[in-house]
Amino acid sequence: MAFESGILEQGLGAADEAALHRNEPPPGWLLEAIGAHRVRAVLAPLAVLVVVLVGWQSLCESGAVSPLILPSPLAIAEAFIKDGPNLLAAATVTTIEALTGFVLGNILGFVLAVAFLYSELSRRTVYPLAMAAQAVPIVAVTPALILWFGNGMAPKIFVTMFLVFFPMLVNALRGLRNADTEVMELLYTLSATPLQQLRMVRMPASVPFVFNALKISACACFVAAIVAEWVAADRGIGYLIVLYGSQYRMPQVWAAVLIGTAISMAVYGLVVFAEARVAPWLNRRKRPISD
Amino acid sequence: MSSITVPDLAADAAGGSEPGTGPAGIPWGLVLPPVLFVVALVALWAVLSAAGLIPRYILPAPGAVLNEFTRNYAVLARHAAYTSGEAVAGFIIGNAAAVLMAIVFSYSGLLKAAFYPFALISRAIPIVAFTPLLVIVLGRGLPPVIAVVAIAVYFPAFLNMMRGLASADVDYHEMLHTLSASRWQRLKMVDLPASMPYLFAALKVSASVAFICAIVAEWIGANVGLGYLVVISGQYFKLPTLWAAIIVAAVLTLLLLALVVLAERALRRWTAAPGEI
Amino acid sequence: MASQPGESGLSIRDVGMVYRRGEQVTTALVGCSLEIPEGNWASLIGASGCGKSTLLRILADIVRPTSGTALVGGVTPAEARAARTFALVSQQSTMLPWRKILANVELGLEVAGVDKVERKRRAEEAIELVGLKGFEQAFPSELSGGMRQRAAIARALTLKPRFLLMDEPFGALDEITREKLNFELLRILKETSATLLLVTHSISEAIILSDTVAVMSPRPGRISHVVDIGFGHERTGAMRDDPQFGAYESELRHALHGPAGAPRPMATPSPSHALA
Amino acid sequence: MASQPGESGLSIRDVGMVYRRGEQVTTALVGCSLEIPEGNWASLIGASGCGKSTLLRILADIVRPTSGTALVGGVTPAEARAARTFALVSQQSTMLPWRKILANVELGLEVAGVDKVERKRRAEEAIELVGLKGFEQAFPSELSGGMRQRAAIARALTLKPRFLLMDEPFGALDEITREKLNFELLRILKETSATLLLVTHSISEAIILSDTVAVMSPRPGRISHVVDIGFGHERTGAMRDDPQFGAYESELRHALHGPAGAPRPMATPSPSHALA
Amino acid sequence: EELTKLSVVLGYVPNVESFGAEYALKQGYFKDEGLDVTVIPAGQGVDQVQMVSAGTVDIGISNPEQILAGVAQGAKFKVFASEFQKTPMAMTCRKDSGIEKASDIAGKRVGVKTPAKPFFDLFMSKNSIDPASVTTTSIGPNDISVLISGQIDCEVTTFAFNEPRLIEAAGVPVNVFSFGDYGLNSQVDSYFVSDAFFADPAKKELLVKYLRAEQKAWMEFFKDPAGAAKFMVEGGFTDGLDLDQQTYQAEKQALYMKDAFTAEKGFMWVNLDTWKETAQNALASKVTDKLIDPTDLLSTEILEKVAPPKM
Ligand SMILES: Nc1ncnc2c1ncn2[C@@H]1O[C@H](COP(=O)(O)OP(=O)(O)OP(=O)(O)O)[C@@H](O)[C@H]1O
Ligand SMILES: Nc1ncnc2c1ncn2[C@@H]1O[C@H](COP(=O)(O)OP(=O)(O)OP(=O)(O)O)[C@@H](O)[C@H]1O
Ligand SMILES: Cc1ncc(C[n+]2csc(CCO)c2C)c(N)n1
Ligand SMILES: [Mg+2]
Ligand SMILES: [Mg+2]
Repeated sequence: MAFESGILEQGLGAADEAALHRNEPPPGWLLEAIGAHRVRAVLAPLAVLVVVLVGWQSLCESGAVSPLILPSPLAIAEAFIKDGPNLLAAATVTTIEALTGFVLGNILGFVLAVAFLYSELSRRTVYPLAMAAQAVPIVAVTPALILWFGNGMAPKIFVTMFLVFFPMLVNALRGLRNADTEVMELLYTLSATPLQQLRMVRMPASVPFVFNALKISACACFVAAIVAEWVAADRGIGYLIVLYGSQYRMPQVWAAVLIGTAISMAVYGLVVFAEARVAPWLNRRKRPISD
Repeated sequence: MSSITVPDLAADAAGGSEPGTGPAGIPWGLVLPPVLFVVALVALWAVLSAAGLIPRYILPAPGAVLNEFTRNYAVLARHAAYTSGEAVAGFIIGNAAAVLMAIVFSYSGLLKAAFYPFALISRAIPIVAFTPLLVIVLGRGLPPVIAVVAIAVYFPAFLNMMRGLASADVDYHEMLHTLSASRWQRLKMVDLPASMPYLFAALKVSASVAFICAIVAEWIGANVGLGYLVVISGQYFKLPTLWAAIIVAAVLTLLLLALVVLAERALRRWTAAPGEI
Repeated sequence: MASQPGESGLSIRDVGMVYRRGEQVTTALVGCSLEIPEGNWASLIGASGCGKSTLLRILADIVRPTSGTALVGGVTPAEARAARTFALVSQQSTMLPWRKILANVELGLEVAGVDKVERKRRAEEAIELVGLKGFEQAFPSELSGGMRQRAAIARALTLKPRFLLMDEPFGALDEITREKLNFELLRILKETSATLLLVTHSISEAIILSDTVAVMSPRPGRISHVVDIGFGHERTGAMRDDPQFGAYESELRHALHGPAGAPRPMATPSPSHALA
Repeated sequence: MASQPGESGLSIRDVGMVYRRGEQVTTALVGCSLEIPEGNWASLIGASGCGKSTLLRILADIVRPTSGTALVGGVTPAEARAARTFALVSQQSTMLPWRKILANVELGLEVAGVDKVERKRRAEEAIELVGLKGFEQAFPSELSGGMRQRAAIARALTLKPRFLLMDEPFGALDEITREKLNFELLRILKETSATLLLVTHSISEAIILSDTVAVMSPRPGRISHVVDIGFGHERTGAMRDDPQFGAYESELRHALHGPAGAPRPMATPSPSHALA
Repeated sequence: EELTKLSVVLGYVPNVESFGAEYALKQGYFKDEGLDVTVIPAGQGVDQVQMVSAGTVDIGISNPEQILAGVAQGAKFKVFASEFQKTPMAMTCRKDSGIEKASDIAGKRVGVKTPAKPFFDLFMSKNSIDPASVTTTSIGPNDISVLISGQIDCEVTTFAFNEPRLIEAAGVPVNVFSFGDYGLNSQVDSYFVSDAFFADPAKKELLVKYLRAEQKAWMEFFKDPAGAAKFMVEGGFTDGLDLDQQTYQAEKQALYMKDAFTAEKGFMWVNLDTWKETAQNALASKVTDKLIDPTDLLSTEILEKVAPPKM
């Protein structure tokens, strides 16, 4: 068997060992492997999807589950068609809330991580507080938030931000500390400023962690916004879920859920794309040939 | 490590500088600042409340909340016990499943290709939509709440483990390769140890949301637990109870978080080299 | 002294290797051939970047050549690896940072499924041999560069492999430690009748440790010269005083520096192709 | 030739170093003293693990000695580091894996705030000097061991520092490349009047590159011998033929191997303290 | 003798509203009828309509609007009893907002719970209030602090005898507008089972036993509402109930449970006319897409067998 490092990025899928160890020079196998597993990366989940959908549809048609609980895929599709514009308008609102919270929360988390890295005092005092803040069941305080911020987008953005900043803080802090000792010593003897250390070593070293945090929140930010809307809103996907849910319009509920899911997957995809652009060395095998 | 001058290097490697421990072995450096901070915060809260700057319907005075703790501790403890059980069980189940799944995916390209997208999607679906289904399938009470927590919690560990299992230096892989190590040996000897920083970063994230998720889930489908207590005391406008429940939840979250941090330290002490990992 | 070339020794036949990454194409090896009969000791010398490590990594089944074939004990490197007939000491003296030295040295035996007591015994023996006694419980980061290198050698030695592939194993060692380990290695090779392929930058070390010294030309690497060393397998420090030793040394230096190269280069830079 | 010892050169006074981690206590240095006047070239030789790197890391302000003081150009290592008066080539030839070779070599200049065009020019010059032309756009992982080491040397050279601290910079290089770089280094040292402290395992390299060779005893390390090399600063490859060269060589070898040590050790293992 | 298992999901968290079931259970009235009843408390998010339709519970207690919505989505139910004759649903307004009658909300701020949104729209159209003249804002499912803080003038919906009491206890006097008085009456807390359950004569018999036992409990309630409140608060059913509010509710809710109709037909009787009104309203507010005829949905069969006291 060939040597296979198993270093593969999420979303791509592991390539065949056979495809990896070949008599060809690296780009050959790389292209081929990507080609091969691109196909598989599409076909395999598609197959699973088809099986799931067919099973789901027949389950619903058999009458074994109440339509008030689980609508059939076809009914959901129909709801999409019937209720499309409404869903899209709601999705726009939620997306704005989720993304604003996403951006603000991640900036806050990263900035805090950097501050904690350089200021012992800030870490000792603010980190426990950040943890405690994160520990507050934010959804339980949403009514209070609505008192403070009104019931527009602001409280939803706040909740989203609140749930997003912590994964970034923890991951970024770990990542920024993940810099190789030898490399840090090098920069140190070069008398690099903290900012240079940050830019040249710590940030690159933190990239895998930071992107993981972004991926975690790319999905979570929509869930957060929806849950916040669900407490009190008059627009957005969360609102539609509650309203339709209270009327047992399950196909519409699921259509709203799925549109939220689809958008957060798109954001996730964007993060993966950005990662490939920002940190090409992560998706490249460390030694192209040897693996 | 006092001889190291490169600032923070040793601490960095260890994942955080460990503040000095006092003579009694209590890490005062770690304990004191947050304690002082909390004390200051409570004092501020008390002063503002007394001055009437925080309306009672937003946040009751600390005295009222404190009174709630002394008067109503049995009720709080009962609900807290439920929520803790759910949160911890969900935390363990979710993270164990995540680690297992990441390992399976790192072994099988086909399984990964087939199910990876769904692992992602499952996180993107609002839990709210799941809950009626879970309540119907699992019945009311602990099981659906544990399921919600597990589902909500597994994702950070899953993502980070996918990354962590692939993070080991190629040199290590090459070495094990020439030793003709099995995949399992490679996992045990290289990939798992190398993925620990990733795992613990994820565990900290998920420890901090486990209770929140349990509370949201209770809100939807339970009649015990702190989430329920929050709802019902909100409904009956018993704000001291509500805030006492919130504080208990926060403290429990911090305890879980502290447990994760301690576990990480212990693991580092047993296995990790200074200046590495 | 050993069996037929290629049958059970190390065999490299017309091996070529091209590294490619996007635009960057590096031809590391072209038409390399070398036969090392089983039980023989061979060294590989050549300029930095000429492809020595690449050749070793091909034999160790880490990379597969772009063309040609490599055989280890008559089978492909992959098969040899599966059968655990060889051990590699890589140029980086790789240590798992989370394992103490003892556990790092034990690693090969642990992978091979040797039981706990036995592997501890063998690892301690090897650690003592390379002069690291007392550092069993230290982490790799607490060792000096040379000490780490010795730990990597110890790990390979615990395995008592049929084929020992070593990539500059003594590079970070001082002269005494180096020579001591040279002779320890010779003793073990004789004891176990192992076959050796050693990459080194020291011509004298190559002579001391080899039946055959192969010289590689600068990139793209090929085997340009093979010098047989007729000292037999009974070697002492005194062999250096043998006039034949000096002759081998100058022959090799000559081969290495090319027809134009002087045994001792001037202060003026030599043509850059000899370097790069 | 230069100013007063300790005033502006490198100065190590009664330095001791104890590494401690839990139970494990390693005394790396005891009462080390060494003065290298500014503009002088010095080498440090000694057994593996005797504390050479530790001494360099003390001067480079990476670790702080347990006792004694170290001065670089008359100021503490920390101040010297802040003033960027020295450059260190570490034993591991550290590269940032996400930077290509050019960017890695440019790193020191980038940190020092040299503008883009200038730093590219100087980096390319240094890359050419160490024979890595054509590999500017390769990633460190695509280089051979020796090539990475040369890239690390190039990075230090771009800085034209007052003090050059080098930890076995040529360890992974073949003889020719090594000698070529030895003389390039000498040329640069003369051009910039820099002070050199070099750790090496090659006695002849120490003689070729130094005014002073300090010999360290095995752990716990102390400076046991200092040999002044009287060759002046005009050096050629021919100096090896000077009978004085051989005399220095045997003096150093003697100093290194201790009173009991023979210049060439036997096949029998030398006492393990000399190794460990 | 073997007891027969039967489960019921309450309309809300256990409080005096569900005194009947809890007290019958406690006093063993169900057991006397040969039933082993499981009482499932409800609360936020628990949906009785979904649970009954999925078969996870036998009897559901819920609002007619929700039962009708479920039917509109394809579920098949039978309603066999109703707790309230007049809906306790109400709009609660701060006295200081000057709202004395429904039409006064023009120009005011009204906080509306999301599920009640269609309902409130219908309320405005039925009472000729221009929706544009009212500032509506959505509020959480159990949030009275917004009203207390003065951010809104009215809250929709509240129970007539629950939130208003709590709000006044917090120092804010209120006016309460019961929706029953505005053409939006419905029989809140109606008891229903799935059609299939009802079609099984053996199971139908269980409902008779169940209702008989509960009725017996309710008679105790009417004797001593304050005692009933005390029973609920101190019985350990749920934490967080307020004794003062529960006592108040117990006194008040009796007025919503008994009227001329029950005096004629009997306690807990289902009222087809009220249901017709509710079904019309459900359609008008688009909670259902079509008009549901409640005639087949309701059944007085159980009630007739139980023959509850006319009161
Ligand atoms: N970080 C550390 N922690 C503990 N002990 C250390 C550490 N670094 C070095 N040592 C110990 O200090 C001693 C000297 O190490 P040092 O690296 O200075 O040796 P050296 O002379 O450079 O050796 P070599 O020629 O092998 O590189 C060794 O015994 C080593 O084990
Ligand atoms: N992973 C890789 N990707 C691309 N090129 C590589 C890779 N590994 C080695 N090379 C190139 O192949 C050539 C030979 O490298 P190799 O490591 O075999 O040299 P070497 O003879 O071992 O040199 P040294 O003595 O310096 O270790 C070099 O030019 C190097 O740049
Ligand atoms: C005694 C009492 N029972 C139920 C509710 C809950 N509730 C208040 S309004 C409403 C209808 C939906 O908006 C519901 C179910 C309550 N607050 N008080
Ligand atoms: Mg090499
Ligand atoms: Mg060293």
